[in-house]
Amino acid sequence: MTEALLEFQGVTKNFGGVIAVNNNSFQVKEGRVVALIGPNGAGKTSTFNCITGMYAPDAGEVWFHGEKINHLKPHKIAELGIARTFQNLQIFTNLSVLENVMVAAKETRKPNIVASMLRLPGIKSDEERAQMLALEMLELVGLTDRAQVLANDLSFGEQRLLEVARALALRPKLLLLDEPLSGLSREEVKGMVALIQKLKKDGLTIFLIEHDLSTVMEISDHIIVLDFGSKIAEGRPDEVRSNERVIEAYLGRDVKKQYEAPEGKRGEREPILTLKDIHTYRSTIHALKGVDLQIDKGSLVAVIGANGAGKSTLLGTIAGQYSPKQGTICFDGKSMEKVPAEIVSRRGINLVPERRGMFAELTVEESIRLGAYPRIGSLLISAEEKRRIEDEMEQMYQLFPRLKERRKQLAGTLSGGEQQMLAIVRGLMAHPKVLLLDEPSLGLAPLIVEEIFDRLYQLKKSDMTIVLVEQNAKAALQIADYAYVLENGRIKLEGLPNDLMQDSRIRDAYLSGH
Amino acid sequence: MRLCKKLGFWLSLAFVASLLGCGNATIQTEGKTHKIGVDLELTGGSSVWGVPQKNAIEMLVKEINEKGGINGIPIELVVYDNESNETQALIVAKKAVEQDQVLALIGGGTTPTTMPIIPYVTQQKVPIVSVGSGDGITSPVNEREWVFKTPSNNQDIAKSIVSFLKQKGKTSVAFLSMNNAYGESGKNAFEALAAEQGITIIASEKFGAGDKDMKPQLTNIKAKNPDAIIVWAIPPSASIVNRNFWELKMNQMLIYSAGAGANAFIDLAGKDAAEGTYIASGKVWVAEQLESNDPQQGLLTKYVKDYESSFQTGVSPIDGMAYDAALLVTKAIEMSGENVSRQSIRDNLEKIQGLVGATGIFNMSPDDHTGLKPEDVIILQVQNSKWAIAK
Amino acid sequence: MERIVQVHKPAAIGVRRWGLLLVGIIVAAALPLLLNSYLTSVLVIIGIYCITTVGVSLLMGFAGLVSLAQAAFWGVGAYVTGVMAVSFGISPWLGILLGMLISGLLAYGLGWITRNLNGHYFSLATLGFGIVLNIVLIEESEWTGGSSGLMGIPGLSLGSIPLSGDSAWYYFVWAIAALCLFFCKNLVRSGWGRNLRSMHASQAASESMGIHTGEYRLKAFVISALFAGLSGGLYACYMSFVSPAVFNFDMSIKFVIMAVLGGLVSIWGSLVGVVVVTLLVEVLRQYVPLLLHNSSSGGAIEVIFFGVLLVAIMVYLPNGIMGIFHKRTSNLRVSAK
Amino acid sequence: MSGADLIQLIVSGLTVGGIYALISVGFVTIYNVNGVINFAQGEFVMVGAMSAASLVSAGCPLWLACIISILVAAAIGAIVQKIALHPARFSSEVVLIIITIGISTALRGIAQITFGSNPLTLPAFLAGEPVRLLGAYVPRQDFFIVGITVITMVLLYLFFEKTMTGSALRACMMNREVSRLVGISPNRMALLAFGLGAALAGIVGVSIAPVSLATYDMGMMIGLKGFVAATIGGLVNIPGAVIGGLLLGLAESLGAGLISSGYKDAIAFLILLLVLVFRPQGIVGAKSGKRV
Repeated sequence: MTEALLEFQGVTKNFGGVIAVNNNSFQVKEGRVVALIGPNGAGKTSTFNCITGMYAPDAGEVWFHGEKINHLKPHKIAELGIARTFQNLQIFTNLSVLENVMVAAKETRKPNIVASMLRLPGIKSDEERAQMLALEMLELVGLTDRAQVLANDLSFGEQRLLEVARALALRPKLLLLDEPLSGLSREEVKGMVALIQKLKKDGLTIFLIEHDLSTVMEISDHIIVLDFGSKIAEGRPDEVRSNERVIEAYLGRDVKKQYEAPEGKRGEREPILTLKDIHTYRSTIHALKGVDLQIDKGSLVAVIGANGAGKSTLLGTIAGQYSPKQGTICFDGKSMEKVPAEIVSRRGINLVPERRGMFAELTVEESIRLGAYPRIGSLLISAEEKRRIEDEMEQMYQLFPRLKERRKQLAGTLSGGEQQMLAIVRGLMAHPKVLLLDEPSLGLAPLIVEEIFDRLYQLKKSDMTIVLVEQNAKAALQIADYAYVLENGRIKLEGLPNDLMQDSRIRDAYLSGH
Repeated sequence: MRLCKKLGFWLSLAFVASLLGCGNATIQTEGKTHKIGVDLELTGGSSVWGVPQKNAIEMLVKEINEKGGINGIPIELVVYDNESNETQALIVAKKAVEQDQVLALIGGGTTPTTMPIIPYVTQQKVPIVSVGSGDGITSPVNEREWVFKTPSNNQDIAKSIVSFLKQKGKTSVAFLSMNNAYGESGKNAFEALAAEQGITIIASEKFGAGDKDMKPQLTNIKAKNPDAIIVWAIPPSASIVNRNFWELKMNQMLIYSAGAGANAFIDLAGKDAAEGTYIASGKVWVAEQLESNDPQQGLLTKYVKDYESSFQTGVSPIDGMAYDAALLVTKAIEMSGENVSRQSIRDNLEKIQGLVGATGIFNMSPDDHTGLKPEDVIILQVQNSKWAIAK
Repeated sequence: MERIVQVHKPAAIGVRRWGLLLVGIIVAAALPLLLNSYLTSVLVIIGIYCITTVGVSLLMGFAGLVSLAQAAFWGVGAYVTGVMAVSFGISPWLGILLGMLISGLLAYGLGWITRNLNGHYFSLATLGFGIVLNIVLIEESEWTGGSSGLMGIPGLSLGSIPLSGDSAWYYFVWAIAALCLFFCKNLVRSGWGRNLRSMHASQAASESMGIHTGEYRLKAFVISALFAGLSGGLYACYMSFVSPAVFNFDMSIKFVIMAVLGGLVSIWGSLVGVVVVTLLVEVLRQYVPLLLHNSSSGGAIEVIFFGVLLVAIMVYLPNGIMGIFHKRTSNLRVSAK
Repeated sequence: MSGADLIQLIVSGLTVGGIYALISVGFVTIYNVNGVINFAQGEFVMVGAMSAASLVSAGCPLWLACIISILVAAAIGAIVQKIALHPARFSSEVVLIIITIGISTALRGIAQITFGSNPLTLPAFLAGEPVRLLGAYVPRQDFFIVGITVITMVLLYLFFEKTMTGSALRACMMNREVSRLVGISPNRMALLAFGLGAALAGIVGVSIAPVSLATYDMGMMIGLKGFVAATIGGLVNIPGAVIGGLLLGLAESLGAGLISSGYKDAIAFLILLLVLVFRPQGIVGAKSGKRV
């Protein structure tokens, strides 16, 4: 507790069996910029929420400035001088930019109601002081001329700056930034980095979460790496960059079983699915910036990239969950970009969603039978068709025998691996022409990942077209016929898997993010 | 923002114009008419009463106008709906009095919709004949100079029930009242009288106008095994009590107050459930069984015939009371002769003697603004699914 | 050194706006002289309703809470004033203040126990509370006079001059209503109002900026109950009679309709809503019988009209009438996080 | 209060509880698929009861009148969902509540004009003397109501568990977004759920009309009671809704019998308040953060 401003001691937080923060301890020294990094679902934001009081840790303590804060309410912690921004923007859309920042001002935090009703002079002077402070903060981030604008009408970059200005208006001792750079253009990133460096010079302690690792390496004094909720490394940027465990956490472990390299070059088989110049927006974030993709019939195409690169948005766009603002999707000769998800799945493009999308209260058997819904979709099923579905279910049980014993169990009670298998089987029951898989290996033990990738390989062999989105780059490249590397919403690289394997630019794409 | 100013201006202008419009848009009828205001519950909780009452009043006025009106001047009814809500009742009363310049007001079908009108009519000096049954409407008389009512006082109904109970030697009684104004004023009147006459109330239960099942209350009463059960309520749940009473195979004497008498009481309760049930009410239902010397016999048979022919539903004491209110007002207008005014109607209303009405024979006086006697209330009984005078 | 930008003054009233306000006051003052007592009494009722809907508008439009118990607090104000005057002979002035105090306390209690309920769970808890309170008014008949209502509530008198006649009541009620609107307007434009609105847009963000959202929400609920209590007290003195039927669930819905129709983007919406709804009732009452020549279904037509109107507003014009004049989107569209 | 009387209270409590259970199942189905607390559920009960009563008085045979009125209620439910709730499907929960309040007011007005304001009745399916059961008297129509409740529950169970559309509807209830990936169209499911909820209300209307008469304004209170039952059950699943209904019926009947009949309705809404405050996920529901 010497000069450490913030101390995390053995903090654990879990949500119904899923361990978000696993007994972590670390310190944030005063006046330093400390970064918290780690792959998707590593528990970074949960750690922030334990600091700011949004979650109460199940075990362990959080110390700030020599005071225990892990039991305090968020607004009490804010009063102590911890300010934060949010991963998905939480600005007051119904207020003007100036009013957004004034909310954080100490002077107008608890105004006297009667005085406010009568507009007594005391109230007016508090308002003016708060206004002065707000203007000062807006000046700092360069939003002064947008003061009167309704916060809702700002651009995405400006809204990010507004959140920082609002946090600064709290006059904090510690500033928590949750992915301040994600979704920003190059110049906006430069502006934000300059701002952070200026704040550091003014003596403010900054603790930030960020995916853009090259910038993180550049601006932070100290880095803490989380994976699966536990701390796997800590230290100066150069130490962390070369740490084997960190690289493995990001790039994933390669699969033991050797698969022979795919024969034949691209292009002999005719394409079944092509994407041209796809631009998709997720609320205000420009997630896909002109993506072109070509999937050949009967091939397994892998799409890899750091998290936040837009992989899930890409699959979601193909599956019809998000409609692209620009660009075309052509499948089996028909254009699909405007078709809603329920029709897309009936036409044979079936997505196995990220984190599996379980129907918790349906049994395994019911979930699998429901998988056939896109094909049937009618109320009454003829007896003959019912029998055919039963046979298909038997085949599915051969693919993943483990599901047969769990047949009567509720999907919600299965383990992560079993849920992933069920999700895949549910997708297969729809007799998909193209099967989309979103990060099947996420959060699974290596043994299970092995089994799943092996099954995918068999499916590919039986002429099923598969698009595999995976962060576990090494395993994916081993079973893929062709691969794309997605970065920041654009295709950075594409080619045959073994060419890409040796390419050093993949490491940069992962570790640098630029 | 400039557009909004212009739009705002025009909007407020339209507001003022329509306000004035509906204030003075008195509809100019051809010749001179006697205007009578009607302020009844045509929608809302008590609309089950209000609509038949309005029908009865309109029937009488149509009849009078066909005969050339009173002394040659037809009567014009100005009918408003107070939505069973006292705020609307007051607003509607003011509209009738000031905008339509009515000579008299028939209204407040219940106690709550009558009470707020009383101070206003007293100040404006407009006679009002209410169809609400609460005793507070016409007493204390000195403060109710301009207020009359046609339903028998709850005391009269209680008196006739108590005397019937004593005649049948029933001394321990259970009281089941609806949790509305009608049930409450009945309960207070009956309790006071029963104490005097040595009748003990061994159980007292309540139920709501919208309740669907009163078996819990009846089970409670059955446990105490009273000689008779008095039910003070209005339709429709009044008839459900009768059905539940039969379902629980209870055999005590079941007596209803006049208010429960909806025309469909028997078939709502179910033929075999209603058999043997008593009600203390006017003679509307037994018009044809009355001896020829009974003064009401003539009027009632005509009333029943006219009503059933023009509205295809049976009659009930409730609409009879409204019919009487119209009778009283038209009689007072007739008695005023040439110079008909609000004051003349009020004074004549107080002088009405021996007016044969559906609810009874009205003998008004300066200190009795109801004019009915306990004898006007008789006990009827359902005998093979028809109302008959109880023996 | 830093450039001071022309800062958005909260209530910079330009000359034109003063002019409009003045014209408004003159017209308002002249109305009772032009109109007969019936229409003046309609305006008095509008004034009384407006005091309650100001509270509803503050609660729904700015705190994002839909309370279905406003008629119950309105009833508490009315009954406390009535019972104090009738049973204890306490002057109605004191009765009204006491009524406000008690409905404020009840609101504090209800607000505290429902502090972590959001969205429709909060609304339905208030609904339950409103109905229970109404049943208590009916059952405790020795105090409240039960369903037959409470008679003989004395009117108000300024010193020795009794306040009688609709015009006197008109000026008195609208003076109070104007004050309430003015106070609420200032409150909403002040820092307190800003924090309240911030909480409605994103509770997590305003919590992390030091705003104790639970406290703000509770205070907003209590304030709206105080307004309802005041309005109830005035209603009791004006009508001199109150019965439980008026303070039921339907009346709470009517208050919500008025606030929503008027537009939740500004406090003025509550005034506009009350005027339009009450006026429509009178217009329908006047012209429906002419169209249908049997007036028994007049009431039903009105009920249908309001039901359809409410649906239409919420689907096609969510910001209400004032929404047309305001660029700021209504908070109801922003589903409270 | 002898044993027989207690049994009488329990029996009548269970009958009324059966009615509340049917309504609350309608509530839960609509809530989970459409995300709407349907304030007009009581009005659908009224539509069922009034149309059956008017059809019978117009000479239509009893069973035919009932089937037609259940279909009428379902049709009105579907129309209401299409024109009012579908266009507003992205607005907040509170806006949706106000819309259903508007629908219930409008339906009440329309009913008063079409059916008039006099109470109507429907001949009982099982007429005849009440039956003596364990010392308590149970009218035959009560058996009919309990019977209808049980049959409807069985049919619902078969529909939800055994048919493909049934599991599709349940999937949509559990996870709207993912159900689209399996080819289920949420809009069609919302329409189906609303029609089903309204049909259930129609069944209630038809079965209680002979016992408790039908008036144009009967919908409000019975709808609210149905909602209290659904909240007690946890608003999550069908079994919870049924248990909530039975518990509420019992509590009301015992409360009216043992405590005070005046406060009967107050007891129901006090229970609602207590459940919402202390156990928002309901007696049966699993703890889910979404509520609070």
